Amino acid sequence: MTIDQLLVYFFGACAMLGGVLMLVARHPMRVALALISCMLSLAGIYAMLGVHVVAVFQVLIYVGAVMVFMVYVIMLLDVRDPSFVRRYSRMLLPGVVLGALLAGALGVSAVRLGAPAIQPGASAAPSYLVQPFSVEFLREYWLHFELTSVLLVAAVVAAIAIIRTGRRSDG
Amino acid sequence: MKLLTVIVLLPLAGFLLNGLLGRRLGRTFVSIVGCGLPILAFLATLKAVLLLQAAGPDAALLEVAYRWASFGDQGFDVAFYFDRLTAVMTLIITGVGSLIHVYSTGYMKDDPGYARYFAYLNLFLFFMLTLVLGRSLLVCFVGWEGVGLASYLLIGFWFEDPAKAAAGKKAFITNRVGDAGFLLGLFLLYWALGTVNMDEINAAFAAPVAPAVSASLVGVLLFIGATGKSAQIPLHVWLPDAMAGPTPVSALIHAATMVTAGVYLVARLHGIYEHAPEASQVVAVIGVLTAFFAATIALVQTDIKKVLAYSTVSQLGLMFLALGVGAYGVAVFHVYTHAFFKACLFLGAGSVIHALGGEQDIRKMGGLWRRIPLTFGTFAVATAAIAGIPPLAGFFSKDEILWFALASQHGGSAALWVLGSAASLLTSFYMFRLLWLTFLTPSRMSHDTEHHVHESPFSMTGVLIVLAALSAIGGFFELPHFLEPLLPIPAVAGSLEHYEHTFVFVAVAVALLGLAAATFMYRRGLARGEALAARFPRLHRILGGKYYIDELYEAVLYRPLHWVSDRVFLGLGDRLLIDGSLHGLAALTRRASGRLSRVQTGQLQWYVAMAVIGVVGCLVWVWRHG
Amino acid sequence: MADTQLLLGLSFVLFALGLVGVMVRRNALVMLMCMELMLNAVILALVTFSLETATLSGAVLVFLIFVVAAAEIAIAIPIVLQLSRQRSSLDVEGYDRLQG
Amino acid sequence: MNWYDVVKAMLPEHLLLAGMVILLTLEILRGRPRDGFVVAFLALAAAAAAALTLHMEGYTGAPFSGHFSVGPDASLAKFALIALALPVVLISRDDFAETRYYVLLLASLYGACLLVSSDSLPTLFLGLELMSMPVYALVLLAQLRADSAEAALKYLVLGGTATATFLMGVALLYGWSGSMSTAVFAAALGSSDTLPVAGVVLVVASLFLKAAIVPFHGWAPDAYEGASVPVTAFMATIIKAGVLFAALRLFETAPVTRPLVDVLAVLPLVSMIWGNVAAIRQTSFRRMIAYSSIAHAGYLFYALLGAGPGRAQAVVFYVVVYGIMNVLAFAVLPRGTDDERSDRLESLQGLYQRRPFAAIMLGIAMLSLAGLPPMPGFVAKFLVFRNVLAAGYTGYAVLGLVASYLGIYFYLRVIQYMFMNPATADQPAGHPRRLALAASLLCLAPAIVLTFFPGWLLDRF
Repeated sequence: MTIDQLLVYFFGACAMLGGVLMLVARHPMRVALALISCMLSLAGIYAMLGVHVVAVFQVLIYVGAVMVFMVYVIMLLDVRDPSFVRRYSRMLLPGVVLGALLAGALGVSAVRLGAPAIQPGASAAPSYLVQPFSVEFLREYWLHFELTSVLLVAAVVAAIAIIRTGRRSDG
Repeated sequence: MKLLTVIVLLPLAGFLLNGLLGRRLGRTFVSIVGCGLPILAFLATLKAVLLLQAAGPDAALLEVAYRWASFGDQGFDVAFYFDRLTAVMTLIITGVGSLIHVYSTGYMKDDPGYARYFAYLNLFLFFMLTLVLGRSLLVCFVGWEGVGLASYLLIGFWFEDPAKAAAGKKAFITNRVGDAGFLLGLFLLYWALGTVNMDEINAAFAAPVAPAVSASLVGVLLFIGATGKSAQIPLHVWLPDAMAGPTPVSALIHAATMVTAGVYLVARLHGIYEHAPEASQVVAVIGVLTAFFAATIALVQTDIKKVLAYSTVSQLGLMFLALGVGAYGVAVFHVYTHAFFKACLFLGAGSVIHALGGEQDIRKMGGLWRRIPLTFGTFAVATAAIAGIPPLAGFFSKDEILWFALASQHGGSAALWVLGSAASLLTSFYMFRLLWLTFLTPSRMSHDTEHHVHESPFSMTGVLIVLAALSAIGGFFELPHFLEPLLPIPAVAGSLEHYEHTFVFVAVAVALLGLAAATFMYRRGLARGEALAARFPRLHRILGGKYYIDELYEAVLYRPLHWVSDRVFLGLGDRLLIDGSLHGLAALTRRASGRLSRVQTGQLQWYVAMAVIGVVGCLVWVWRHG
Repeated sequence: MADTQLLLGLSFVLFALGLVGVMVRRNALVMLMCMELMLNAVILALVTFSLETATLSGAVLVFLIFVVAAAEIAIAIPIVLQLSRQRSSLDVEGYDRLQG
Repeated sequence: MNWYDVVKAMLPEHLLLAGMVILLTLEILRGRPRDGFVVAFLALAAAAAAALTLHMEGYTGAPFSGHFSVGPDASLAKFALIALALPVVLISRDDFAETRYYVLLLASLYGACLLVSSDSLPTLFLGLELMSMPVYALVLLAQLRADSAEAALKYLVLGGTATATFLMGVALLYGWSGSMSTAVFAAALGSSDTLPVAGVVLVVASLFLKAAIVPFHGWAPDAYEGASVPVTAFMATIIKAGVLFAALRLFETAPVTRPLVDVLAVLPLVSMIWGNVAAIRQTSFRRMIAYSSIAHAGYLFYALLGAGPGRAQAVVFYVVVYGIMNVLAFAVLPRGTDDERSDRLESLQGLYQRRPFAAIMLGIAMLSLAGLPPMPGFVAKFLVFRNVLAAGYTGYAVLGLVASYLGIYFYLRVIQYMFMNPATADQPAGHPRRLALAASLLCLAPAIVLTFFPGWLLDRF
């Protein structure tokens, strides 16, 4: 067992812990921190597996942009809220049971796969280094690249529209 | 020129004109369009009949209006098919239809919704013609649903009255049950034969290689459709309630034309039923039961239109009895005679109601013959016709039905004959009861009403006279023989061959017996028997004589029948089973609807949970069965 | 031994955890974060499969998911903000005026 | 790569995008407030014309091979989507003047168009997201309604869940095949391996979620009720159509085998019954339409049971007819100033006396949605059930037919309210509006054509 494998284990355990903490933590800020730790652990796994480009962007986009935004909003809304005290909805028990069932059902379908093991960092043809990946990405997938820009424009307009509507309904 | 298409489109033009412009253009215009176009359609039909006659006995006119759609390699045409069967139906629809339109100009004179009424009536004719002229079951089904819609609109015509709206809804829902059967049958036929053209369906079943679908199954499914439209047990409940609409509507839709659509359908698809003895058996049994039980109910009705409504149900039952024993032509014959006398009766009833200012209860009538003699005369002729008094129209068709019910080799039996004859006897009895109580007994009208009585205008009485004349002489036209190239007449059981004339006398005797009994009971009005028997029960039993007969009648005939019809049939059957199940079904769906609404709690988490249940359920199902 | 099964298992568990979070947590913001967790689980599955099948398209989809996740949050946060202003609460169980 | 192809194949999309860009520019330059409507309408009309031309021409092209391709069928579907949006835009003007609204509408349509011609799962995914995301915001934009933010959140959370589920399914399919082509899905349909089948189930579940099939339907009634009328019309028609076209794109002509058949038949069947039964007690028109749309989604997915070219024919015809009739209903719906009150079914009482044209149009829409002949809705149902029968699932066909008859009752109730019940005093006046009239005529014309000449559409397959 190499140190790489150990690290993948370790990060996997951390990610799992982060996920569980998200469900248990009372305050949204703690949930956000749990999520961030989970994401960072996942990024660690990707780095160990040699998928550097995903690891980099996981940190940059998810942790750097999305979660920072989230944390900012949480701080903005840091008021006493009943949902801080009673964190679970009525669906607690059925929800947990259903989640377990779902994980089980998905697991069953994958266990039967009988797939070959992957050697971390020793993967074959495609390169996940930033430069080759980017070249490949823009050569084959530039339609999607353009489409994401449309999507982002739409999202920005949507956000503006929502905020304007809210302002009007307040005033 | 596409003659058949023109026949169908003329009433549609009337609907569009009256519906869109009627309100602006005034009553004269509405009347001219509303009556003129059906009459034109009638004339066009006559021309088509002439063409058909020139072409030979089993010829047919076929006219493709246009290619409607093609599904895969198959084309669906809107095609019209005109053979002798269609000819008879079309003549009835346009002929009687036109007469009723003319009648309506008088009956609906003062109604604010005059234009709308005629628009709906024309719309009905359009759909009815589509139904009988359509070559494919699909076109037929369009008409089938369309007449239901038009009927719904016309029943609810005076929509201020919630009871009428409810009646319309009841008709609509009951018919849906039947339609589901129709559609299933249609799909099965299409699936098995790859065609829905009715002539080709008949041919396919006559072919030496049997189609890959059970004729009995299809037959029963289509018959379910027919029971809905033609008000047979157990889907008959809507028809009496449908009488809430204007009387000419009852005459046209709920007596002369639409309700016979089921009979037409079975006769048209006789190819299926000839090869489906089980389905035919079902048809015959349902038919005769309906005929008998509806007649018992009619015995105790006091609303003039309700009596006629139940009598319609009963007569339709006789038609299905004929269909069930393979005498398709005879059934159509009865459709034809029934159209005349039942239209005449309904319109006569309309004239009575018109004269009395809306009174419908026969217990509050009487003595009208002097006041409205024309109505009385025509009503009497039609009553005699429906009762089967020779030589009026009803005698011929009914006699043949009963004969084939007994003697047909295609499922005839003594039991069918007995029940059918009993229905016939009861028919004669309650129809003459109606005649006595309405017209002949001393007047029981209130003073106000009495003052009001007046004969109807000529537009109404003229129509009555025409219809009465047709009810009188219509039977001399040998319709089953005319239709024989299309609709074979079943073979008669050998042992009975020589008794046909004997049974004619039996039929006449039955009719006269009914007449005599009714005369005896109701000659002097309602009070007879009932009142006396109630006041001096012992005395009149001791005195015997005629009172004893009363008692006997009361004990043997009236009471059990009343009990059967009132308790068992109306009470248990109608109210509890049919109404109950309809209402029960409605209540059930409403309750189910409430339950389902409660699932929609507004809780986001619950919605997500439902979705997860779905995902997990699907995964597990697929995994378990993979 | 870090094989496909293990990573996939982790991915499924994280996915289920995210879904459970959406179902059981009352706070609207926490709910949104749990949705992000689900997307992360999918990314893990995609990366695993991309390595296993030695193709690039899985990793490409990951990038699209990044963008979509960002866009989703950009729309979701203003909606939650407005709701919290209207109802002065972040409690999702209280958002049940539309029902039936 | 051929630039000419890139421009031509994506012409409808480009025109929609051009509309968005112009609108955004106007927004930045602070143009007159009503400008949004005109530009959006023109962009839509141009895009519809472009799609129709491409279809007529029989143009086939794949500018981004393996990701995006156009054929006559795809162009026709795009035309249907864009043309359905035209009346929706017409009825939007009175509620929404801002350019933002129209940008979002066009963006959503852009996504729907992408779905139709996507060849790879990433394209499909982007199309789905681009289609649904702007609608989350559109739901919230209803100014007349206090609860629309709640509706938007519900829609967003369920939609986000659907996205994650879809992606998980895609990941499993990808892991099975190593490819992201849409053909993988059709191949997986025939596989008996657990991994691809699980992938198929997850993808189908996400489509069910977006199309509101029981038990994934929770969001639909709330979102439909909370949104404003034009947005509800948009969701009920174009979004549903887009999802179904996506399903069609995935299933192609591959036959569905057991055990997937049961999933694909039972849940839609339950939806038909559930939607039709739950609609009976509703008092809000939009909520009733929401339940009706749940039932209709059931019929639509039923069409996928049959294999071969009949599948596309049935789905497209059904979608078009259903869409036209729904938009027609919303176009003629009388609207007052008080949204919640004019949404109540009772406000339709005696509509025939007040506004006969609107009542007749609404009646036609209801009868057609109920599937009564000779309305085109009947043909649509006929096609669906014919397909199911042809695939040999007689039992499911019979059950579906019976379930479809449950639905007639509540459509009839609307007709009863309009034609049979007298008007009450306190009804919103609801004056006829010219644009809404134009929208209803725009729906009526194709409805008439499809009633009498359904072949006009059917023969195109």
